[in-house]
Amino acid sequence: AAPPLAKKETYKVGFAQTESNNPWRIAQTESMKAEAAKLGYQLVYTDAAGSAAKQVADVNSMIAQGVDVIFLAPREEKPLIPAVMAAKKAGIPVILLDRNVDQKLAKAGKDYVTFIGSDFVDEGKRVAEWLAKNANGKSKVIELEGTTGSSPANDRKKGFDETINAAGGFEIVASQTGDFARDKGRQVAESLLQAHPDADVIYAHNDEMAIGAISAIEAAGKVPGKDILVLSIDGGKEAVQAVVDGTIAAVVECNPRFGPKAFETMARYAKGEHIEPWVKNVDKFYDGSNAKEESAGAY
Amino acid sequence: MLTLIKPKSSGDLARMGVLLALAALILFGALRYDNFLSPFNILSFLRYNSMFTLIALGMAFVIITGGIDLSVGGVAACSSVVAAMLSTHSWWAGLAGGIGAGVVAGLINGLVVTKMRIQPFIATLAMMLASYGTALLLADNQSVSVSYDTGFTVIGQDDFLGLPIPAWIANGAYIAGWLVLERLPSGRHILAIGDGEATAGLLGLKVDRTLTIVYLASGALAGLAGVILASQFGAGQPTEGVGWELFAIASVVVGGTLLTGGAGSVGATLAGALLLALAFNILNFENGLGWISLSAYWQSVIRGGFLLVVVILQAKLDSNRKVD
Amino acid sequence: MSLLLSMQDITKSFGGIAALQGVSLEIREGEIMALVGQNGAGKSTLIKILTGAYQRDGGAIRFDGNDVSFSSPAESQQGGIATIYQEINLAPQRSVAENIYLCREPRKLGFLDRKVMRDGARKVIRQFKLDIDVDMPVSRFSAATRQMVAIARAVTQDAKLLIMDEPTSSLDEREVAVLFDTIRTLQKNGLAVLFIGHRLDELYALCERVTVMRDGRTVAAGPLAGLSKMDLVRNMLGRELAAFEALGRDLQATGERPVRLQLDNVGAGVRVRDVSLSLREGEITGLAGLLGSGRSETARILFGVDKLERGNISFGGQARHYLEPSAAIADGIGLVSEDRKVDGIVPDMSIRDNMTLALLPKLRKNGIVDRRRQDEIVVRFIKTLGIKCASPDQAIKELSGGNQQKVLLARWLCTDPRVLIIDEPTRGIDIGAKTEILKLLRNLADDGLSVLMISSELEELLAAADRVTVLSDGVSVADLPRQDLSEANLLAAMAHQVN
Amino acid sequence: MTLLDTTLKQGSRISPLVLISRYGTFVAFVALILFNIAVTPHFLSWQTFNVNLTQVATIVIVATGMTLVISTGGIDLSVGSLMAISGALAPMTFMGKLFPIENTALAVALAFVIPVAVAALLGAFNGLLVTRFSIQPIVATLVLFIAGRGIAQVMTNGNLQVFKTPSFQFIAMGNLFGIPAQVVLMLIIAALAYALIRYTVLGTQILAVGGNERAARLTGIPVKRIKIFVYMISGALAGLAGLVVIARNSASDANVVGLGMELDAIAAVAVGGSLLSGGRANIVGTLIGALVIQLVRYTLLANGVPDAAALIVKAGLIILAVFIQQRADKV
Ligand SMILES: Nc1ncnc2c1ncn2[C@@H]1O[C@H](COP(=O)(O)OP(=O)(O)OP(=O)(O)O)[C@@H](O)[C@H]1O
Ligand SMILES: Nc1ncnc2c1ncn2[C@@H]1O[C@H](COP(=O)(O)OP(=O)(O)OP(=O)(O)O)[C@@H](O)[C@H]1O
Ligand SMILES: [Mg+2]
Ligand SMILES: [Mg+2]
Repeated sequence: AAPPLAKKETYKVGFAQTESNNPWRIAQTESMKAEAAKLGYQLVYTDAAGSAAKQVADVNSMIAQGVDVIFLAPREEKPLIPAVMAAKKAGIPVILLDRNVDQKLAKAGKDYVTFIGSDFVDEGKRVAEWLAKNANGKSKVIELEGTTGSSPANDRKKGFDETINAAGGFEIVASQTGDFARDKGRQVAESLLQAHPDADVIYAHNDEMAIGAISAIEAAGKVPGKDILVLSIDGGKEAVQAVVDGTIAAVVECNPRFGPKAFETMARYAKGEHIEPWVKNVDKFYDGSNAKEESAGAY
Repeated sequence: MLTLIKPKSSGDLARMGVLLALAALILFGALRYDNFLSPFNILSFLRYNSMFTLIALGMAFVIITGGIDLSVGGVAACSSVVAAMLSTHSWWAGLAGGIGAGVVAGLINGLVVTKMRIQPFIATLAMMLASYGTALLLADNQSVSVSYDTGFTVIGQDDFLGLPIPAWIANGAYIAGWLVLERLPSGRHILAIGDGEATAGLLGLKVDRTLTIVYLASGALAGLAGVILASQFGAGQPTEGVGWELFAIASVVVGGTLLTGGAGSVGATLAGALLLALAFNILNFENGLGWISLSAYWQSVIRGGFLLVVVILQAKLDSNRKVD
Repeated sequence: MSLLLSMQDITKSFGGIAALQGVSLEIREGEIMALVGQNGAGKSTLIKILTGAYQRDGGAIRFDGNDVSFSSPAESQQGGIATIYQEINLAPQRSVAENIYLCREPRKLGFLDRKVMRDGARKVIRQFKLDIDVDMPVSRFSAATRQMVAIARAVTQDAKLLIMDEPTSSLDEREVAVLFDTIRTLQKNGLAVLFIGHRLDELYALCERVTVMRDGRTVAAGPLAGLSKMDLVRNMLGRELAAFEALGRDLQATGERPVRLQLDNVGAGVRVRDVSLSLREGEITGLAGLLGSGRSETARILFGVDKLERGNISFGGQARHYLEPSAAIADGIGLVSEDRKVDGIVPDMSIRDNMTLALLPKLRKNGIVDRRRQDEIVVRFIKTLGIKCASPDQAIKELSGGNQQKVLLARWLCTDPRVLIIDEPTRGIDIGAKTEILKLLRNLADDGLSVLMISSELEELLAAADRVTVLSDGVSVADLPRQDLSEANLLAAMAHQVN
Repeated sequence: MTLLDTTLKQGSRISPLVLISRYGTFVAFVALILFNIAVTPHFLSWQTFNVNLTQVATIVIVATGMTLVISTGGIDLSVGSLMAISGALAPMTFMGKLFPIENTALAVALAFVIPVAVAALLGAFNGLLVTRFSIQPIVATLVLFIAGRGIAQVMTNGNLQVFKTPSFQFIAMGNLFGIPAQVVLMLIIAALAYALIRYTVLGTQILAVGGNERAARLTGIPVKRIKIFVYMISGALAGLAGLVVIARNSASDANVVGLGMELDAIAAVAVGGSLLSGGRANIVGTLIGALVIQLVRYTLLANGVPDAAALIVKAGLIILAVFIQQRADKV
């Protein structure tokens, strides 16, 4: 079983973040810090700057410093296994945030406490399902992928592609990476819209690229929401507002505010409760039908 | 490393400076943080940073010839994928495959530089792109799991006589590198080429062949780092290695080697790499103290500032450089 | 004696411009052959082709009984040819010992045998009567010392043929004598030598036969013994040489002139200890001394390159402390430095830009270079100095050594300076042009220019200088006016011991 | 003195050989265009032309400064980070976060001046490290490469700044005579740099510093001042490019503005035929070099080459373009 956690007044908690180069990660870090401060815990925070290897080293330095528990947002499924195992060996419980590790190599409840997060594949799937229902004859899709090789990019692509192909009648005319960034997403969209003037749907793996795509569509003299449907994942404030404005057709939420749930789970574990292997985040879905009412709740 | 002991020129003095800074930083950490000198921290520090010391060694040789190798990070990533894929056959297939991939990349670098006469910066920049591309293609955009059954993970994860195996590997490489540079005639040739390729050619050196071998060696060391990467973290990682080249370049320079070539020290490069790596480790510990919770942003500002201080000190010590 | 080397009908062109158009050269075993010709005649190109540094366009080479076509200097070195190229080629940051043994390092069990290397190097260096630390990087030494190291490297190479491209251009007579002794000893052991040089006396002293080149062709070859200097020069130039007249002025006849630039007890570092000298309006002042006596470094201090640590400099009676060359230039001082490759040319730049580099700020019209005036000046100096080039836009690195030197001279002449310091003014310049250049300096001096001429050639000093200051070991030990100038006096002063 | 006749060619300064060498990169460029016309769907359209020009504008602006730095024998890795800093500063200025400004016109004007000035100062700081402390350019500029983005992130706390300020965004969204403003800006900057190198004293002095620094000093050229100047220009141009990027996106994200720009810019300079060792500055070449890189990117995207394969193709094309360029140079 995973190492136990003693019940204490206050804790020294480690949070190994994978990177801080996008609004989503920044919101996640903020949420963790705020919650730790609220509870009066000491937070040891590291940033792996996008390197799985460095993240393992970061976790090791937390182990060396003798933290009580480690929150780990693993950069990747497989390379973080050694970190999980090292913590287990050192008797420090690990709680995974937003991405899981390879289930063949490590198991929740045995090697680490649990995984808290959404399902990236499912997010892509929900976008595709919405599109299949609300396409209104639109069928030619440009897909703006996240950073090549990253797991959200792979999973969001997998979920979407499989579902939309199964639905039939749709064609993904181009699928290229926009690096999860607004500027790159815009440039790629600009180019792809030139090469595929007949495209009428753009599916972006995150809000930033979707907003970039909107400006590319406008520059090409077309109207987002009318000529071209834009779909996105993340559901931040700006994107939800865009849904209200009609420029984005639909967006799946992927809420970065992990703080409350993470520390609550930790408290439950300290009390000795059994923790389910996957603490699922419930993600909202915004489209024209509900965006206005729900926009206040977007992060 | 023996050359470090008696300062002969101001260059040696600069190298002594690195050692002093290293010692000061260790002392600082030991006094300030609990568990800083704990065996766990030391061992995991060595295990992880062996990869960087390896590529810094290759980089030192390339820089001594007056070149530069920007491809080391990409090559390491690509090698880690190759190693992971081959590790299912046997541990040595993974090892040989990873190094082999590095050798191929290094050889291509060398040939493009010497035969096509393309500047090292551009040649190796292109190789960086190409090796990431190859890694992603081979790995199908995902990490590739290594085999846990063939003993491949022993290379990166196990210890031997109390020291992590990667640290042994790095030690071996440094001793070999030191012998080549300081004790073999080819070391003199590498240095002379860095002094000026055209001149070296007129002096009768086989410039092209030596340069090709140096780039090949840098590739092989990056390949070895890739093998350790795959073995230590249990996966070949096609997107790892970003920025490693800058770390390696900074290590070499902090070690007192001039980017203009013609001079340099293997031992001081090791000290330079350890110094920079230690700065990361210390930042993590500082965060753990909880006085100031440094955001990632402040960390990069501090790292930049640290580099600045080190190179300015270096420049001050190496007064020789100002003369001309 | 049998033929060691035979080059037949060698041709070579650079970018469509012919440098060699049918050159032939034959050297017998164990003989010393002189190769002479004007600047740009193609001598250096010929030997670079022989040693594989360049590839020939046509012709045949036989060496030591085989048809050869070396593809790199490394190959020719292994084939038995040791070469000293015109621009000193050593690895600057490597030590003297390492440079001497580069590529044939003594080994023990495959490892470098440093002791053997160091001892060997010391022995060779001592043989050349140098007293330097063989563990020091060669960049620490003066051009002359480096030249000696390059020679030492070449003569210890155990070759069949030794090629020397102007090895003596930066040496003084003492070292030349040492060098010639060494060459003669080696010749006794069967070594053949190809010697390129512009100083006729040296050629006659050393060589047995001569090959004359002109315009990329061989125009004559034969024994040197019967050939008069006049005939040799006529062959070289294709015309008669103007008589080498005495150019210096007798100061008693012309009277004392006002001092323009004065150095009083100047010193810096250990090389320049106590130098006093004065440059007067309209005079050529020679600066003589042995290798390492501190002449070049005095010039560098005077010009603001190195820092003045002791003593005073005054210009036109006012105290000066030049911290940068630009300050000295502002006073109308110019310096043609000793090492043209390192301190002189900007290799990739055109002749035009190289020549006008110091003048440029004055060619500015609304921030823009006045091309018309620039062209006018460049063309004028190419003509007056007889610079052999394809066009003013040619990169200077493509010029022959002597022609590069002329461009550098023009660089300062075109600024219309008031003081001109020239460190080895005729280094590498052929005999025809040399007289012309000395005459030109004379004329400029007569128009009021002050010249400081640092030279290792006594002949040149005797001919052109109005007075000579002699340095020994960083101290000015004598100041000889024209009427006291003689070879014996100069040599006596140069050998003066200070402590 | 009648030595050999010196044939002086005057007036006809551009020999055919020089022309061919200039065409080295140009040949690659034309080949790419022809390839695209044949293969890429919908390539020949005004809008495609527009997209490519606007996308290349920032690379050209930065690469122009980089060309100057490289021609002195240096290199500037900090350009991307300086873009991020200026990109972070501008919205802070016109949104009044730095200090309150009542007058919008003034605020927008300051939003141009302050960020560019700060970037220029940081560039001068690079130059100071290189000259005053004799730190090698790669390492000297590595300091700001690492720390600079951090500074921008600290200033904004990593947060995105979103805005809609048409007067400010004119440099990226506006049109002058039907040409996008950023393209006009790019052309003006390239033309100025070209004139600087070709016609001015300073230009020649810059090349002399890169060609032989010791010789340059001995001819009275203020070597240190010139070096500081080129780093400053490089910084200022990077700052300007940063403004273009954020104006185009209506948002400033310190995490990504200018990310990887240093490599694009250096590649453009190299493909354009300037030696990285200094002494040469081919501004037209840099312009074409940047266009080649942009077209390669467009070609790969438009033809659906997956990212991984695109990296390999891009690598090969860079090598090929530089190789062709050098071949042509040797003729
Ligand atoms: N790399 C080159 N590119 C173009 N032209 C060259 C090159 N090297 C030499 N030349 C030309 O070839 C001719 C012969 O030059 P070379 O250096 O052989 O003359 P030289 O006889 O050695 O003269 P000097 O006595 O001045 O050293 C010159 O006109 C020179 O400009
Ligand atoms: N005994 C020596 N033999 C050879 N070189 C020496 C000796 N002593 C000093 N040097 C070198 O001479 C240089 C200083 O001489 P400097 O060049 O100023 O004098 P110089 O009289 O102009 O000599 P040169 O004729 O070589 O130019 C130094 O670089 C030093 O390394
Ligand atoms: Mg010559
Ligand atoms: Mg001298």
